[in-house]
Amino acid sequence: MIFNIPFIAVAALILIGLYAVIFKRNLIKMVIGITLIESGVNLFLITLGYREGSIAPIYTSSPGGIMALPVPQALTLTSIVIGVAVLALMLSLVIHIYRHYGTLDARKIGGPEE
Amino acid sequence: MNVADLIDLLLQHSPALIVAIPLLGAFITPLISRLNDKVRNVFVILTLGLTASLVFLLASDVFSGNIHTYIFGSQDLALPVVRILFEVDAMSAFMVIISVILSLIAVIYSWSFMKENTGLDKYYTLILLMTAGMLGMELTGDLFNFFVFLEITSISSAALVAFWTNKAKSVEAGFKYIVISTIGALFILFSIALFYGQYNALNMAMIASAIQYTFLDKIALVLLIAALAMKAGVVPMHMWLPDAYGKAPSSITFILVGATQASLYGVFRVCFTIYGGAINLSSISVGWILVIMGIITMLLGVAMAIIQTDFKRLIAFGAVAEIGYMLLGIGTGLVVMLNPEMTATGLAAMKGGIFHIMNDALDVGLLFLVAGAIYYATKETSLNKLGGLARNMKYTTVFFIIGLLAVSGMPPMNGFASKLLIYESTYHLNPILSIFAILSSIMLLAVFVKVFHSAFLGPALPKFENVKEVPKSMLIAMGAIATIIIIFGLFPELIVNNIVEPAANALINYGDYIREVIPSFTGGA
Amino acid sequence: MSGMSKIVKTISGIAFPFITIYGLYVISHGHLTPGGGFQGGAIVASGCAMVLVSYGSIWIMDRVKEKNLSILESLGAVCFILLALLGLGFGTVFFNNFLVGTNSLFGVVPAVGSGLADINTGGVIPLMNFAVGLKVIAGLFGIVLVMAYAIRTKEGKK
Amino acid sequence: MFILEPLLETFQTGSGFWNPVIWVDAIIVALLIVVVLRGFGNKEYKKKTGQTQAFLSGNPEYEKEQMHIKSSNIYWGFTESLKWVFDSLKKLHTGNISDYSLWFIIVMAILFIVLIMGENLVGAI
Amino acid sequence: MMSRRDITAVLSFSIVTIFLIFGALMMHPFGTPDETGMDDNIITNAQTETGANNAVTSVVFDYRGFDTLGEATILFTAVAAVIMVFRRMKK
Repeated sequence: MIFNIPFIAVAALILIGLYAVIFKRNLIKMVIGITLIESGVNLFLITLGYREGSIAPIYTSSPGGIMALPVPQALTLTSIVIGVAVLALMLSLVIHIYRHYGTLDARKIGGPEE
Repeated sequence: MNVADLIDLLLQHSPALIVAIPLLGAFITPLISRLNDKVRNVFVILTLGLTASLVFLLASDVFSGNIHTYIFGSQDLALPVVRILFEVDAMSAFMVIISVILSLIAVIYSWSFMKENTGLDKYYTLILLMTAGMLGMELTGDLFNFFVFLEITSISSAALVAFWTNKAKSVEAGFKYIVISTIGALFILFSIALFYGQYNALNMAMIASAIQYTFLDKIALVLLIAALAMKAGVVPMHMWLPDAYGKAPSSITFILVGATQASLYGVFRVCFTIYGGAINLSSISVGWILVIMGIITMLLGVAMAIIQTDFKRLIAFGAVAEIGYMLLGIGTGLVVMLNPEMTATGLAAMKGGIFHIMNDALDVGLLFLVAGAIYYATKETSLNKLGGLARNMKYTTVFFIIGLLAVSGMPPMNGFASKLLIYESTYHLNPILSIFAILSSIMLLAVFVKVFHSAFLGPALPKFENVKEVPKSMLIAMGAIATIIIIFGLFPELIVNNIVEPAANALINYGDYIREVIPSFTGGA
Repeated sequence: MSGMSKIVKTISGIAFPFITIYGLYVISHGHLTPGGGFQGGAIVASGCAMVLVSYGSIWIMDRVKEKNLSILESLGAVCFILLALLGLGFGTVFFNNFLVGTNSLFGVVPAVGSGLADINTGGVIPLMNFAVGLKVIAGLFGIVLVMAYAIRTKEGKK
Repeated sequence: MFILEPLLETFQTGSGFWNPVIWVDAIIVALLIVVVLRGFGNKEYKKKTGQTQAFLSGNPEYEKEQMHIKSSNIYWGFTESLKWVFDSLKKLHTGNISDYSLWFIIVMAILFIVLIMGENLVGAI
Repeated sequence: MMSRRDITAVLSFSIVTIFLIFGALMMHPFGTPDETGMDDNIITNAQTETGANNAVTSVVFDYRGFDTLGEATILFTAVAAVIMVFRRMKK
């Protein structure tokens, strides 16, 4: 099972991100946790696309040989841009929350309401 | 080229155009809004109207029994499927009709509801993007494309929930919504990657034909059900929903109902189509999971609704309770799907659940619009401060009564027809389920009677003396919804036979959906 | 935020054109070498962000308005979706690569297998690269500019 | 083309039927009876007499704010008798975002147990 | 002293951890994917069908171009959302 260390790393990244989201109180740290989950998923996609001893799937003056799978790289590109967009929106909302509440503690903002 | 050929061409390309036209409109809206506001509003309404006409053209053909597939970038479908393709069966068409109607009505309603606000060009742009996202989620036959459209819907709706950035609560609700949606979407992407790693396919039909229900498939099933159920506001993951629904502008809440149901459609698509090929113990246990989720959802939602005092938050908990009915009906259908002597029960339950999706969108949506109208007229949402509004706002009162009867399943409104189907079919499965359903329906009636009394009845309060009826466009929007509700209530057989039953059959006979792409597939009735 | 020291301003002013040229190269060779519209656009936008950091958001906001940036981005998006719709018009279906095979602009089909780079290939892919690149440059720079302007400090005002 | 006949079909629910049109007819008949009964009493009703004022056993009428029943007072007995239920439910709804995501994790764990362990157990039996 | 929330969190978190790690171990060995039909199809036909030497770009803009449209739309959405969030509110 030593071959599966990349997949274990993916699981570890996702779990670290989940830990940050659940146990951290600071909103910025929760956002960082979400980006960690996202990096784990991206790493998983890229890892799926790797073939033993393969080259990049580009024909321009390529040395030849078997090529890595191109689709996961395209999916990862899409997922990265999506992550950027989500991150921008979340951070701008966090800025507004800080302006309104004066704090970033998740327990202090938005208590239970009737 | 005469008209018939043109119609055929439109019909052939309609799955792509239904998504492309709102996107193009959204890209053009910032340019047009430089001119003036009226032109922009008319342009948005025309864009959505064109989309709606295409949707009805497509749906009228799909409901007559043939499944549409549209391959992007190539004409012939080569196996293995490397290109994205849209696949429209009756269920997708049903959901698309709901979404486009909601968006159209919401834009008409916003004309005068949002007139006082700044940043309206971005508002309309995001509404168009949200509509495109919902339609894409419901039309697509490709899992990764589903994820992309899910993210479009999440980002635009989260930004719209936080539209009133000068209110702390709305910004906070928007942040909660984007965090929850992102976590859910990332886990959906994770399960998509699991599928890709095993079967090297992203197309729903290919995955469904190749699936073997291994350990990784079970993990992917769990992740998909949990994430999509959270996006659909299923208890105990519903807590973002009252915040988001309660703090968003009412027109946005009206579309959010559709976005929530798009996620619910994702749950059903996963359970029936993708995992339909892996039929064994799983379908029964997954079905029971859906049924139990539905029961908990209805009871807890209605129980929380009783003690709320904020108008929109109360209706939001009512919406949570309504989601339980859909889960109950369709979960019952999934439980008895394999049981040959309970086919009639399963079909009735599926019909009830699917019909209730549309009824819930209409009824809860009408109530949200009424809440928005009251906020527009009185700038007040707390039920403890409202009262005696029936004297000044007659039409709004009539619309609220219609929505009240419909959402609590009183005859002869449309809510009664679908709930009757659910009661009777779940009684055959287990009488306890139907007892719970009827109980929570009664409590819903009690909740909304309380709202009616405390907001509309009672003596004329002096502070609301000079409250006037809301402007025309809001009345038109509410009246349109109320008319549809009454028509559905009076002629349920028409709707169920022509629209709902094909959708239920499309979910049950998942084989046709797969055979449309992979003709060699056998099974799935 | 306010600007930084004169050294930083000078260095970033010198480095900015090179970064921009490199980003445009990545965009225009997206169909031949690693890269494409998104990557090149991100490179150019990061160059713009460097200038923004060194000169301060106030200084930039006086020269670039985010309204114009969003209009540029709308133009890029409209070009992209119109290219896709042209596939429906000329060719057969939405997103059809209608230019490839026609030996016109970008219409040359390269030799199968490992070959040298011929810029005149790829059909609509280079055009889409340009549209997406424009969109990404405007979009990312718009995001950074608006957020930097929103959190500007007091001493930046004067 | 609008055909009236399919509209009047009875709504078959698999194990029963339901016809809203007949129901609406019944409602209309009931409303007619109500109007007739109201007509009887309508003759004795006179404007601007003691009949119009609310009679609170001789006491003076309160002002409007006090006469209106607040929404949190409605169903007071019901909510009071089930206070423990509603309080525990309210305690669940902390406005804390990390609790929201914790519920997601909990549901995932439960589904893992039920769907994977549970099925293996049932399959073993 | 852990509160009840922390105990529940740790419990469910560990369950999820166990299952995810098991899933990682159940994956195919790293570097040898089970099925590569779709991608081999793309690698062989990319040059002739799309005329691009870069297979990844041909996937991004031709085979899965609609995803790229959605991706560009998401960026557009984010820009619109950020500009809308930081707009001037009418006082």
